[in-house]
Amino acid sequence: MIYGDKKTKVLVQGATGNQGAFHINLMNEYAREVGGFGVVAGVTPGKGGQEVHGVPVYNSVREAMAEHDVTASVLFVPGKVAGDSIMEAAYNGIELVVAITEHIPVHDAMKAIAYAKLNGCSVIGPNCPGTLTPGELKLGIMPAHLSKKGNVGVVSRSGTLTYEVVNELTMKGIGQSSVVGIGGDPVIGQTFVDVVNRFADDGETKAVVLIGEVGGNLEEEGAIAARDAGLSLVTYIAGVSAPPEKRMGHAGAIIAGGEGDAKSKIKRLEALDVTVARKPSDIPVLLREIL
Amino acid sequence: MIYGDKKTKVLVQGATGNQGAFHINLMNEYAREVGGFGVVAGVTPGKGGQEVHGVPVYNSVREAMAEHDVTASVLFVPGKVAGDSIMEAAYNGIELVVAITEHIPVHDAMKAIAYAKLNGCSVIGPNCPGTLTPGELKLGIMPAHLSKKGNVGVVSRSGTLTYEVVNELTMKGIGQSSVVGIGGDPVIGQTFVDVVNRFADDGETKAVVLIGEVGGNLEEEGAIAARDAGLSLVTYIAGVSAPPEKRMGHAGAIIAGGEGDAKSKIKRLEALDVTVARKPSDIPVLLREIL
Amino acid sequence: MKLLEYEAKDIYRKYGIPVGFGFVISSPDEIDGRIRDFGDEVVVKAQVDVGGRGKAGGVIIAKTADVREESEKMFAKQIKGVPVEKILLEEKLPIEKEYYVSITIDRSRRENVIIFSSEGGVEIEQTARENPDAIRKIWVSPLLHDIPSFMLRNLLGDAPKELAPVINDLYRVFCENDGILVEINPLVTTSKGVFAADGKFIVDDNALYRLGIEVNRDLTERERRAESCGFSYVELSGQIGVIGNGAGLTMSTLDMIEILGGKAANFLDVGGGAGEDRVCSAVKLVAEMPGVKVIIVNLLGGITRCDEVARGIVKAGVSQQVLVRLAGTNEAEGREILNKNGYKMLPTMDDVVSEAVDACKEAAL
Amino acid sequence: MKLLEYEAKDIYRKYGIPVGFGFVISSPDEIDGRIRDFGDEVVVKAQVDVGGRGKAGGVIIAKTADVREESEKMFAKQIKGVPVEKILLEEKLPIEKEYYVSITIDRSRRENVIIFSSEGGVEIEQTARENPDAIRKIWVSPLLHDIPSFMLRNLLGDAPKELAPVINDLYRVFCENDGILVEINPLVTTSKGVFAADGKFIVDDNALYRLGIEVNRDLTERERRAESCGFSYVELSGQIGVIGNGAGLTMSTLDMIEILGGKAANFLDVGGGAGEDRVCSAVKLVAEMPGVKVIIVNLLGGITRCDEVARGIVKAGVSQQVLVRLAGTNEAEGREILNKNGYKMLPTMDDVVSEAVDACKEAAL
Repeated sequence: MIYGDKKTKVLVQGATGNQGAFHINLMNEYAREVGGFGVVAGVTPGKGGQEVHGVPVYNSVREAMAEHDVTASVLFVPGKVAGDSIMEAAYNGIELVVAITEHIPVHDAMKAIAYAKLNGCSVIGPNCPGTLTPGELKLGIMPAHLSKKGNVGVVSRSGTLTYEVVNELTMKGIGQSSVVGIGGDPVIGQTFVDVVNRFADDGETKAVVLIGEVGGNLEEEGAIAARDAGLSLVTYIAGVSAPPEKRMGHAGAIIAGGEGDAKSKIKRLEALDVTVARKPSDIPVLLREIL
Repeated sequence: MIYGDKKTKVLVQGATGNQGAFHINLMNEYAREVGGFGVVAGVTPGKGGQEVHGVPVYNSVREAMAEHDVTASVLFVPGKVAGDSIMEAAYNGIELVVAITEHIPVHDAMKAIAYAKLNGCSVIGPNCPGTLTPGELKLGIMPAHLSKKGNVGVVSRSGTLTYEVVNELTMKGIGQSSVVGIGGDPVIGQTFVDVVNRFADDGETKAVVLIGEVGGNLEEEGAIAARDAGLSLVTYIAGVSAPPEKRMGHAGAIIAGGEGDAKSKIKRLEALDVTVARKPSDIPVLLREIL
Repeated sequence: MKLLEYEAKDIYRKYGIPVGFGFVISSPDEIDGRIRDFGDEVVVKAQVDVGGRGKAGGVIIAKTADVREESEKMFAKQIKGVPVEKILLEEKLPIEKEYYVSITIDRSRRENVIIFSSEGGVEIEQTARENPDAIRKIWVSPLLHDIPSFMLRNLLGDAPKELAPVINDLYRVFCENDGILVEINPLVTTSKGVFAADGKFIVDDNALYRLGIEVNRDLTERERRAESCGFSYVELSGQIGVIGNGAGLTMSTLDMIEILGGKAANFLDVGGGAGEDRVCSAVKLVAEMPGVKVIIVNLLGGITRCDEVARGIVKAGVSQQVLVRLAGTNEAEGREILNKNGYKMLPTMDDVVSEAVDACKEAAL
Repeated sequence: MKLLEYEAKDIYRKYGIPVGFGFVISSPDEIDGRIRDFGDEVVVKAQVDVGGRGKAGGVIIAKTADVREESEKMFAKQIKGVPVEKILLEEKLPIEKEYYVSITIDRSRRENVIIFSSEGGVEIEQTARENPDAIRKIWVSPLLHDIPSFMLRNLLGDAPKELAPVINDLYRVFCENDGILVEINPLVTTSKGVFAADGKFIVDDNALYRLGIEVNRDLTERERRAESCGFSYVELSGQIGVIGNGAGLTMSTLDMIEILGGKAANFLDVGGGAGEDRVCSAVKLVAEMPGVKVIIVNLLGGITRCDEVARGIVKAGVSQQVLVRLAGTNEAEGREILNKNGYKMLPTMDDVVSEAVDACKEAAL
C-alpha cells in the first residue's frame, strides 16, 4: 500500500470520453482480479445519469461524493479543464488525484497543485500513467499484466519507459512493491522525493528504481531522499543524447538555460554514490547486485 | 510544551515600536526567570543595526534568519502591514506566528493565514494576547505573574478576561499547563479546535477551560474536539447580555444574521453535556468538581 | 460600515457588473434635463440604510413624466424614521426572473462563502425557511483571485450560465474592496442581459483607510468620539455605566450586571495600557450619557498601573458614584488615592458588580 | 513559443508597464509622417529572435532625420542569418541606470521565481559569474495574485522603490498570459520614470489557444505537421529514424543509438494508442527526412495493438529498412504481418538498436 489498496474507492473525472471509458474498464478488470473496489463512480458535467461499463456517472464531484465514499480520483479530462478538475476533486475532500491528462497549461497545473495542497490533497501527475500496486490497486493506465508483486519500488517521470523497465524486472523475476509514474510535465504534484518517502514508509519496499530524464533537478533530490531513508537505489536517466533547448516529447524534458542535461545529472548522482544504469536492460542486473 | 518551550528562539516583528520594545523586555525577563532563550532578534524595516533591550534588530526576517535560528515570531506591527508580516514570517520558514496586532483588515488576515498554512506555518491571532506555558515560554503580552504551573489548559478568545480567569485559578491553587489567547477577530489562525488538540497531545493537560464569546461557532467545535480527545472541559461564554448587530469590542464579537449569540451557544454546549460557568468566578469551583 | 445602494452600485459598475441606467440626486432640481433615457417609467429609490425599505414606501415606480413630483414626495418622507437625503433614479428593467447572490466570510472555514438562490427578491432567511433547496453555497479560498469554473457550475445549478461572470465580478468587488457582506437581491435576467437591480455592501471598518472613507457613518457622534480616543464603545439603555479593559472582561462585566438584575448603560473597552488621561476621558464620556446612575471601572492586567487609573478617575470628578475594581501594578497606591478622594475600591468583579446593582436598585426606590 | 520584442511590449503596455513611445514597421514606407515624437534620435531595432542581437548589428541609434535610410539598411540585413521582417522604432530614453528583471517557473519549488539584478544590460549568466551578489531572487506562490510587499523589499534591496510596481505588473503579465519566461533587460530608470527598454516573453505552448495564437512559430514546417498529427517530434541530424511511443522510451532509444555509436535522425513519439493510420503517417514523416538510412519503430505498452502497428508500417511502404520492436496485444499476428511483408521484428530494444546501428555502419562502408 502506497497510494491506496484494495479498499480504495476510485472516482474517474472525464468518465465518458474514449480514454476515460476505456480505462475505467481496465481499472475495474484489475480490481475484480485482486478483489478490490476499483472505480465506483464517474464524473462528466452534463452527462449525469449515464453509465460507463456499469459505473454511474454524475454531473459533478459533489454529486458523486454524495453517493460514494471515494478517496482517490483519476483524471482523463482535456488539458484545458484539467486544472479546474483537480481543484474540484480537492475541494470535495478527495485525498489523491492522479492526473493522466497531458497538455495542461503549466500555470493551471501549478495553481491547482498548490490549491490541492492547501486542501490536503496530493496530486500525481499531470501527464503521467498513474500508479500500480500489484495485487492491490491500479490508478491510471499502466498495463497491469507486465507487473508482478515484490519489493522493488519503481518511480519514473516516464510512461512506456516505465513499462519497459517493469517488464524487464518481472522477466528477471524481480517483483515490484508499487510502480509510480510521476509525470513528464515541468510542474508535477508528487515528486521523486514524495514517492521515495512513501516507499520508505510502506513496509514493503527494499530497493527503489528511479527513472529520470533531462530537465529540472528532481532526480537528485529523490536520490538524496532515498539515501536518507536508507533505501537501496538504482537510477536511470533518459536523454544523454538530447540536444539543449529542444523539448523531448515531455513538456518537462528540456535542457533549459544550460541546466538539467542528463550527463551532469548522472555526474551528480554518481557523486552521491548512486548506481546509474546506462540502459534500461542493465537495471535488473544492477539491482541484483545491491539487493 | 504546546507551542514551544525554553529552547524556542523567538523573533519579534515590529521590534522598535513602543509596544514591541516594551514586550521584548517583558518576554526576556520571563525567559531569564525560567532559563529560556526568549527573544533573540527583532525586525523593523529600515531600522536594521539598532538594538532593543540588547536584542539586535534587522531590516527583514530573511536577514534575521540568516543570523538566528528562530522558530516562532511575535508580531507588534501596525494593522495595515500585519498581513504582509505574517506572510514574511511564513515565507522564511518560521513555524509559528503570534499576531498581537489588532485592526488587521479581515481580508488581509484571511489571506495571510491561508498563505501561512500553505507554507506549514501556524498563526495564533491576530488581535490576541499570545500564549504562555508556565515555566517554559511566554509568547506575547500575557502577564506572567498571574499564572502558575499545573495541568489545566486555558484557551480563550479574550485577553484580560483570560487574565481574570487565570488569576482566579491560581488564587484557588489550580495551575495551568498552558494559556492560549486565540484572538478576538472574526478570522483567526489557531482555533479552539487546534488548541484543544494541542492540549490533548501535550502530555500535561488534564482539563481544559474554554472561554468564548458571542459571534461565530468556534466554541462548539472546540468543545466537540475536547470531548473527542477525552479532555474534561469547563466553558464560559461572555456576552449573554450583548445586543445583536453591535460589535462588542472585538471585531469578531458580533451577533450577525441571527447567529452566534451567547444564549444559543450555551444551549448548544449544554446539549453536548458540557459544563458552562455562569460567571468567571464559578470556573474554579466547577473545575474542582470535575477534576 | 454599510454603503448605500448607489455607492455599492458605483463600485459594481467599476467591476463591469451591469446596474442599469440611473443617477443619484440630493434634490429634485438635479433631475432637470436628465430624464431622457428612462423610457416610460422610472424607479425612485430612497437611499436610506433601512431593512424592508420597499415595503416601507422607500421604493416606488413613477411615470417618467411624474418623476419630479414623486421625488419631491419621497424627499419629504421618513422611511422607518430615517429622513431621505438622497434618491436613486433608475430605469425600470424588463425583468424575466429574479435571483439572489451574496458573499460573506465564513469564520469557521476562514474562506469567502458565496450564497446563491434561484428565488431572488425575497430575503434569504425567508427562502432558507420556506425553500432551502433553492439555496446553494460554495466556499472560495481567499488565495483564489477568481472563482473556479466548477464552483460556479455547482453554485448555479440550472440557473442561466450568463450569471456566472457577474458572480465572479462580484467576488472581485468583495475581495478587492474589503467586503464584509456584499449582496445583490435581486440579480435579474432581462431581455437586455443580467442586471444588479439592488446593491448592498458592508465594508470592513478596519480597512476604511484603503477605501478612501474618512468617517464611519455607522457610528453615533458619541461612538465616533470614543473611537477617536481608541475606545471600543457601544451604547445601551441601562443605568450602570461600564468601563473595562479588554472586550471579554467588559462583556463579562455587562453579563454579570444582567445576571444580578441590573441594566448596563454602555460597553466601553479602554484598551491596553490605560493611563491617567485615557481613564479620565472614558469616565467623563460614560458619565455624560443620560440616565447613568453609577459607573463601574473594572480594570485588570499586567501593564495597567493602578495609581494612574486612580488619578484618572479622580481627575474626571464626575457626579455619579464610581465603583472601582483594580488589579495590577501599584495596587496599594491606587487604593489609597481612591479612598482619600471618596471612591470605593472593591477586591473582585463579583463585588463591584453586585454593589453597583444594589446602588441602582436603591436609587430607584 | 517566443514572442518578438514588439509583441512582448504590446502586452507590457496593456498592464501599464511603461515601454516608451514607438511603433513597429514592416517596410520603410510605414515611417512616413509618424516620426514627429521621437526627438533627435531614434532606436532602430530589428525584430528577430536571435540572442546577442545588439552586437550582431540588430540595434542601432539613428538621427531622426536618417531613420528612413537606416531602416532600409536594417531591412536589407540578416542578423545571425535571420532576415529582418519587422523593425521596432523607439524613442531614445534618457537612461540613468539599468536593471535586470525576469520571471520564470521554479520546477522544484513549483512557484514563480523572480530574478532581479542591479546590473542590467548584461546577460544574467554573466552577472551570475562575475558579481553574484548583484542578483536577488524571490519565489511567489502561484496562488498569489500580487507580489507581497516584503518580497518586493527583499528583491529590490537598495534599488529605487519605483521599480516595485513595474515588477508587480510584470508578475501579472507572466501569470495572466501563461508565461514560461518573461524578461526585461534592461529595465531602466530615467528622468521620466521607469521604462522597459527591452522585452522578452516566452509563452506556454500548451496555452497558445488562450492567447489567441494559432500557429506556433517556433516549429519548422515538418515539426508543425508532426504536431498536427499529435506527435512529439524533434529533428536531429543522424541517419537512424526513430519512432517510439512515450517520451522516455523514445529518448532512451536515442540514447542507446548514441551509446552504440550511431546517430539518430529524429525523435518521434507517436503517443498513446498508436493505430494503423498514425503509425503509417509517422513512418512516412520520418522516411521523408533527408539522410535517413534506417528506421527504428520501438513500441511498447498495454493499449498498443501490434497487428495494427504492423499494418501501419506495411501501409507506409517506405524505401528505407524498418526495424521493429513491438510488445503488446496480438504480438504474434503483428510478427506474422511484418515477416510476410519483409520487415524484421526483434525481441528487445537492445536488439533493435544494435541491428540498426550495424545496418548504418554497413551502409557507410
